Amino acid sequence: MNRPDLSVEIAGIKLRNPVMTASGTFGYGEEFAEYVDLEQIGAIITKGLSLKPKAGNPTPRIQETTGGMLNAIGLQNVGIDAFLEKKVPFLRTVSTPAIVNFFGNTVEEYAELAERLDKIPEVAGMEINISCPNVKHGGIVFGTEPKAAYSVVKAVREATIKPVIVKLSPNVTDIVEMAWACADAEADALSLINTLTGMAIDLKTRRPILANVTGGLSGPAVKPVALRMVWQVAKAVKIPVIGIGGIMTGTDALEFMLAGATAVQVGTANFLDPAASERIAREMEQYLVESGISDVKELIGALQV
Amino acid sequence: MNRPDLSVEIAGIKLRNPVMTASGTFGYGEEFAEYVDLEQIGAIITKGLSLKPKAGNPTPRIQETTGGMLNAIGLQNVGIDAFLEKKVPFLRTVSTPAIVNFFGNTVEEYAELAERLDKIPEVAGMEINISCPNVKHGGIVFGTEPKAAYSVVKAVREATIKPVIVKLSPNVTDIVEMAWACADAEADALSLINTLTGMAIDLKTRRPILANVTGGLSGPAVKPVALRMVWQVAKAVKIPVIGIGGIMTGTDALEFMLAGATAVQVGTANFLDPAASERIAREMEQYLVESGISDVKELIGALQV
Amino acid sequence: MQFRATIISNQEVSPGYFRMRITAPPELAGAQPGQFVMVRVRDAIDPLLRRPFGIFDVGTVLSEYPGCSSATYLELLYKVVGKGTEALSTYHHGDHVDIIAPLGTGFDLGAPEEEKILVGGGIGIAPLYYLAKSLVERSRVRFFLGGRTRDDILCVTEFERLGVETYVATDDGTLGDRGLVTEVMERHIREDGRKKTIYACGPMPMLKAVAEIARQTGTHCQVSLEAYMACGMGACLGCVVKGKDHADETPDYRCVCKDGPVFAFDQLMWV
Amino acid sequence: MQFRATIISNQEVSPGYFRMRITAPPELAGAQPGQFVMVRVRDAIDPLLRRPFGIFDVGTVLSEYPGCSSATYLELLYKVVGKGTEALSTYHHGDHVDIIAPLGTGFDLGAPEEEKILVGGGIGIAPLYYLAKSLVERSRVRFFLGGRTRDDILCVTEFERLGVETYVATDDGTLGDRGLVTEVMERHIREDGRKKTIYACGPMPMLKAVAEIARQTGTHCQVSLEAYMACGMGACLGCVVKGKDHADETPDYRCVCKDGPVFAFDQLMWV
Ligand SMILES: Cc1cc2nc3c(=O)[nH]c(=O)nc-3n(C[C@H](O)[C@H](O)[C@H](O)COP(=O)(O)OP(=O)(O)OC[C@H]3O[C@@H](n4cnc5c(N)ncnc54)[C@H](O)[C@@H]3O)c2cc1C
Ligand SMILES: Cc1cc2nc3c(=O)[nH]c(=O)nc-3n(C[C@H](O)[C@H](O)[C@H](O)COP(=O)(O)OP(=O)(O)OC[C@H]3O[C@@H](n4cnc5c(N)ncnc54)[C@H](O)[C@@H]3O)c2cc1C
Ligand SMILES: Cc1cc2nc3c(=O)[nH]c(=O)nc-3n(C[C@H](O)[C@H](O)[C@H](O)COP(=O)(O)O)c2cc1C
Ligand SMILES: Cc1cc2nc3c(=O)[nH]c(=O)nc-3n(C[C@H](O)[C@H](O)[C@H](O)COP(=O)(O)O)c2cc1C
Ligand code: FES
Ligand code: FES
Repeated sequence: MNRPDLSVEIAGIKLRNPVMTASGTFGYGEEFAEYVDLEQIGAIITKGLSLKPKAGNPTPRIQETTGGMLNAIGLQNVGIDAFLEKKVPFLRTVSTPAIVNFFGNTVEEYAELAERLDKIPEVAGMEINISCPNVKHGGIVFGTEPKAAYSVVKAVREATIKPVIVKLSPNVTDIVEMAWACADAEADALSLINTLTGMAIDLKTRRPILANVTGGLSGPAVKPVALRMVWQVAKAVKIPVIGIGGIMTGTDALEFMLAGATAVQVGTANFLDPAASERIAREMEQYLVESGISDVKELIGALQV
Repeated sequence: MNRPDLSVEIAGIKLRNPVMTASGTFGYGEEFAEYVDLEQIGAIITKGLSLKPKAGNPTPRIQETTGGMLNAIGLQNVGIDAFLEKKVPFLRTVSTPAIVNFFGNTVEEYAELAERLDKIPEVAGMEINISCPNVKHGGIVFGTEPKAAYSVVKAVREATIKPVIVKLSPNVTDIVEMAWACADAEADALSLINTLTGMAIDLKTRRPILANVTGGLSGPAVKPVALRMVWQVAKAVKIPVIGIGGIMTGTDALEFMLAGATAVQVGTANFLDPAASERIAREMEQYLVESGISDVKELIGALQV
Repeated sequence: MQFRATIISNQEVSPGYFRMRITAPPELAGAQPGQFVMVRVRDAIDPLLRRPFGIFDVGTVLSEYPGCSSATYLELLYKVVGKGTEALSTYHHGDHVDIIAPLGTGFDLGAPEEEKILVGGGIGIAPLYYLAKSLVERSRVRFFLGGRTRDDILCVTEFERLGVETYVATDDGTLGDRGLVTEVMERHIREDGRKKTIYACGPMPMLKAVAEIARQTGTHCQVSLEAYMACGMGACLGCVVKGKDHADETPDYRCVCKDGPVFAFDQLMWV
Repeated sequence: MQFRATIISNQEVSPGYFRMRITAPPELAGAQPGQFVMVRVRDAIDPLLRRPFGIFDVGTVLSEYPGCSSATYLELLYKVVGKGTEALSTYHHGDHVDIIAPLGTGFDLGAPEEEKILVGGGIGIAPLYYLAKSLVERSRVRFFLGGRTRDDILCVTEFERLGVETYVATDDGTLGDRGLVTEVMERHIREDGRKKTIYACGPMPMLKAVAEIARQTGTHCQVSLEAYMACGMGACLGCVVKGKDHADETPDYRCVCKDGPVFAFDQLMWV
């Protein structure tokens, strides 16, 4: 048999295979170059970016939990100027598409970031993180209110002709309603899930373990929730969906594709196994070979319910 | 040092210690009598009860996940008549308070159940499960809509003078809003969390593993989410809160108390260790002894943020 | 009963199949054939839930196992299929596992004068050896054993040593007859008109075929079922099967863990 | 570099402290003192994240370890504090662990003519032995070692065997002087006016005291820090500490895993 076709396309971005690296877990790609052949993965999604450099939260920022981890990095990043100057040059050396994840505190900030990134040829697409407090609306998170999400996505949409992926927060009653709002605002694709809000406590000190008190839960512990949400959203919208949450193996990734994902992102797994993204792509290929499937796209949404 | 005081009170129900068994994971108490000294735990919460016997979902109904499990039992139960006839006699033989968990498909069903249980002396209190589809309102779950929750709790409140605990679903954007609605309707206490909705897929068969497609995630995997929600709710309401979610050890239980819980419930842990509830109560006592704390109530909400 | 058992031996008896002998309290010698045990494979959270296994054998050895107050042992026969059984297969003499046993309702030994027909498919023989041991003292026992290939045919000599007449069939003919073990058994039942009881354990399609033969020939038949289990004690309702009178309005669900795993075939709904 | 290491030995050297020798690829012999490794304690998901450990020693043995292509070894010295280190302590000769190494930025060996002052608190001596080995070839080295009790004072003879002058202090006086090791060290620095470099590793309060002494006496000082880590390679930003110029608007965070774990004390914000 010929090698199976693992390529997929997300909003015009051609991926050699469906495995992307999740924002915040893979730095700017460069950090992992020693462990992963970056030419063997689908796309690199960079650490969440803001207009100005952001300090993030005090430490401790991470804590392991059963089957997962909490993080409260607080979106520390170098800001767009340093990103363009210091991080983009490396991304230029890799043929794998780079997708830039970003966030703002106001609709205007989102739009401004999109406008600036629109001009950068190395940026294949944008992933907008809407799990951030909306400063103008008393800190209500953009990602939990369909109207707020709509307005942010709309503003970004109007600021760029590059592909726009919206990353959804799972901390909502109705993920489908959020997905609809983003699709209505002409997002090209949706990615989900971001982290579930959680907390850890140290009995000895009687304090929260994270300096920020709460943090985002990721890793295999959240996979069932992620899989459910991807399935619900993929059924409901016409745009492609990218599955994220606890993916550790090729099997996990393929389960997300059955649930309706066109591609996947690997996050926490990069920490335990820095070569995880490449390995997962390889495991997917092996599965296709062993199952005699010539094209991974056959599996997208192929779940029999 | 004298033995520390582990007793707590929830809405007038006196518990010898804060450890209750979570509904649906401990049958009707009788099933565990061989493994647990039922006189050593705080309270027994029985399997979710409805007016009529309920068949529940087709099988498979359970699936292990990383650090947790999914269940889609579908609230199978014997119905109130059989409960009163066959299950209550055993509960009468135990001095530990029995709290009856129940649910309905309409506000009227909830009220009717409360009215009937109100007359049963063996019933120390009621825990109402509002994570159920509201048949009259197109299947929207009572537990995700504050107004619907309010009306159900209000109706139950008016139907009984026994303590009413409302069990909250974590599948909501704003758990505090739900807690407020229940407190406004004069619930005596809140318990949280019920399970997070999740899903598992079998790559080989390309089918969901659970016959019901989705199920509820429980176990240590969900503990960080549960702890966060208990903390948020306990800060926001004046009525006592019961912490549930992934409690496996005395340390886990005490962390929930620091977060603001007056008592806890042990669920999934009963399956791996049928003596878990008794063991957890003992581990809590040991901790108090070792830390020179004379009263467990000192720890309630003692988290320093 | 919940106890911490010490592993006496754990040997691969055929590729992917292990036989494990562990220490047990003396009370366990009273276990009924067909009852099962729940094993906590690790003290850790992965795997989280216990795993159910049939009782392959229970007995008492003459020599004391050192460091163990009782000379009663429990034997399991298991097939490696996933992470729980994989972990179990790495255990060595002297390691420990946490056990709950005996659980469930076992086989009814029936009238001694009737011939007993045991039908096992693959790992489905696990509960039949201890059953055979109990039956041979009182009744004539024939054992029909099927599997995909010769590697799936286990412990034949053990059964023969009990004085049980053993018939083997494999899908690929690598051992015994080629074909389904149920066909061989059916021939026997139809040819020999005397009253019999069938005891069957194996994959669902095999059990369905056995139940159908039992129905057609009017033979008593008990089947031992498998199901996903969380608690093993009738509390979680994860393991249910439909009883014969089941209807959605008037549910008749039976717990495999408590009402079973052994059921009279005519108590179940076979659709 | 990521590699699968075989455990050569794993011994409890003092109650709760283990010294583990594992196989390593030859390239690891070039590791810098002060660099660290990330250990995947189990292939399973519990514990999920890797655990960071300093490089206690790297070397090459003359005889080949059977079944291993290289004779380079890596040594870790670790204290059992939680589930990761507990699991590690159960490993035996021949078991395997997955390692990423060498990581981070190590110690600057400085000018040979300056005296080197090593200060270790408890398990904080872990990276100092390999450092001492590199330093003694070129410089005079004194080692100040503190701990709560005598059980927390490890490997003194190893250091002495290198030709390092060693001073011990314990909180309870069960070994060496009674009191804080920083006080003993401070006395030495103040009494002997020559230029020195301090290398310190240990609990935060000790490092703060050392940094304060370095500041007051104008001594060069490098500290090795600990932090919670997820990735170990500068990607997750979990492990940061505030650099000297840090302000919320113009963040100056340094990654302990990449910019450190060793920092010149005057590059950090000590509040
Ligand atoms: C009452 C009872 C008695 C049993 N006796 C034996 C025995 O004596 N010897 C033996 O080898 N096995 C027996 N089994 C089956 C055994 O419990 C499962 O093989 C085991 O739990 C698998 O665990 P795992 O972690 O290795 O596999 P997992 O990783 O949990 O699953 C691997 C595969 O096995 C399937 N599987 C897992 N659990 C079950 C189950 N309970 N029922 C059906 N399929 C399952 C899954 O669908 C999956 O495809 C028995 C089951 C029951 C209910
Ligand atoms: C660069 C670096 C080098 C290190 N070198 C060594 C070494 O050579 N020898 C050694 O014994 N230890 C060393 N440590 C500390 C070691 O990483 C932790 O002790 C270990 O990760 C604990 O894992 P655990 O699973 O046993 O404990 P856990 O169950 O994770 O935690 C147990 C307790 O230890 C504390 N703890 C856990 N991880 C850390 C951490 N990274 N920093 C501070 N406190 C922590 C927790 O707060 C908790 O109270 C080093 C740490 C770093 C960052
Ligand atoms: C340390 C860490 C940092 C993260 N930073 C970001 C970020 O900057 N922007 C974002 O959209 N998601 C961020 N995430 C979320 C991940 O991209 C991903 O959605 C989540 O971790 C779930 O996937 P996983 O279970 O595979 O880790 C971060 C996650 C982790 C663990
Ligand atoms: C098998 C199973 C059945 C359950 N049945 C009920 C139920 O009938 N009513 C209810 O309110 N909660 C039910 N729950 C939810 C538990 O009571 C508890 O809220 C949840 O499992 C989280 O706690 P845990 O992580 O300790 O298991 C069930 C949970 C499980 C695992
Ligand atoms: S396994 Fe829980 S009821 Fe049978
Ligand atoms: S541990 Fe991830 S950046 Fe340092």
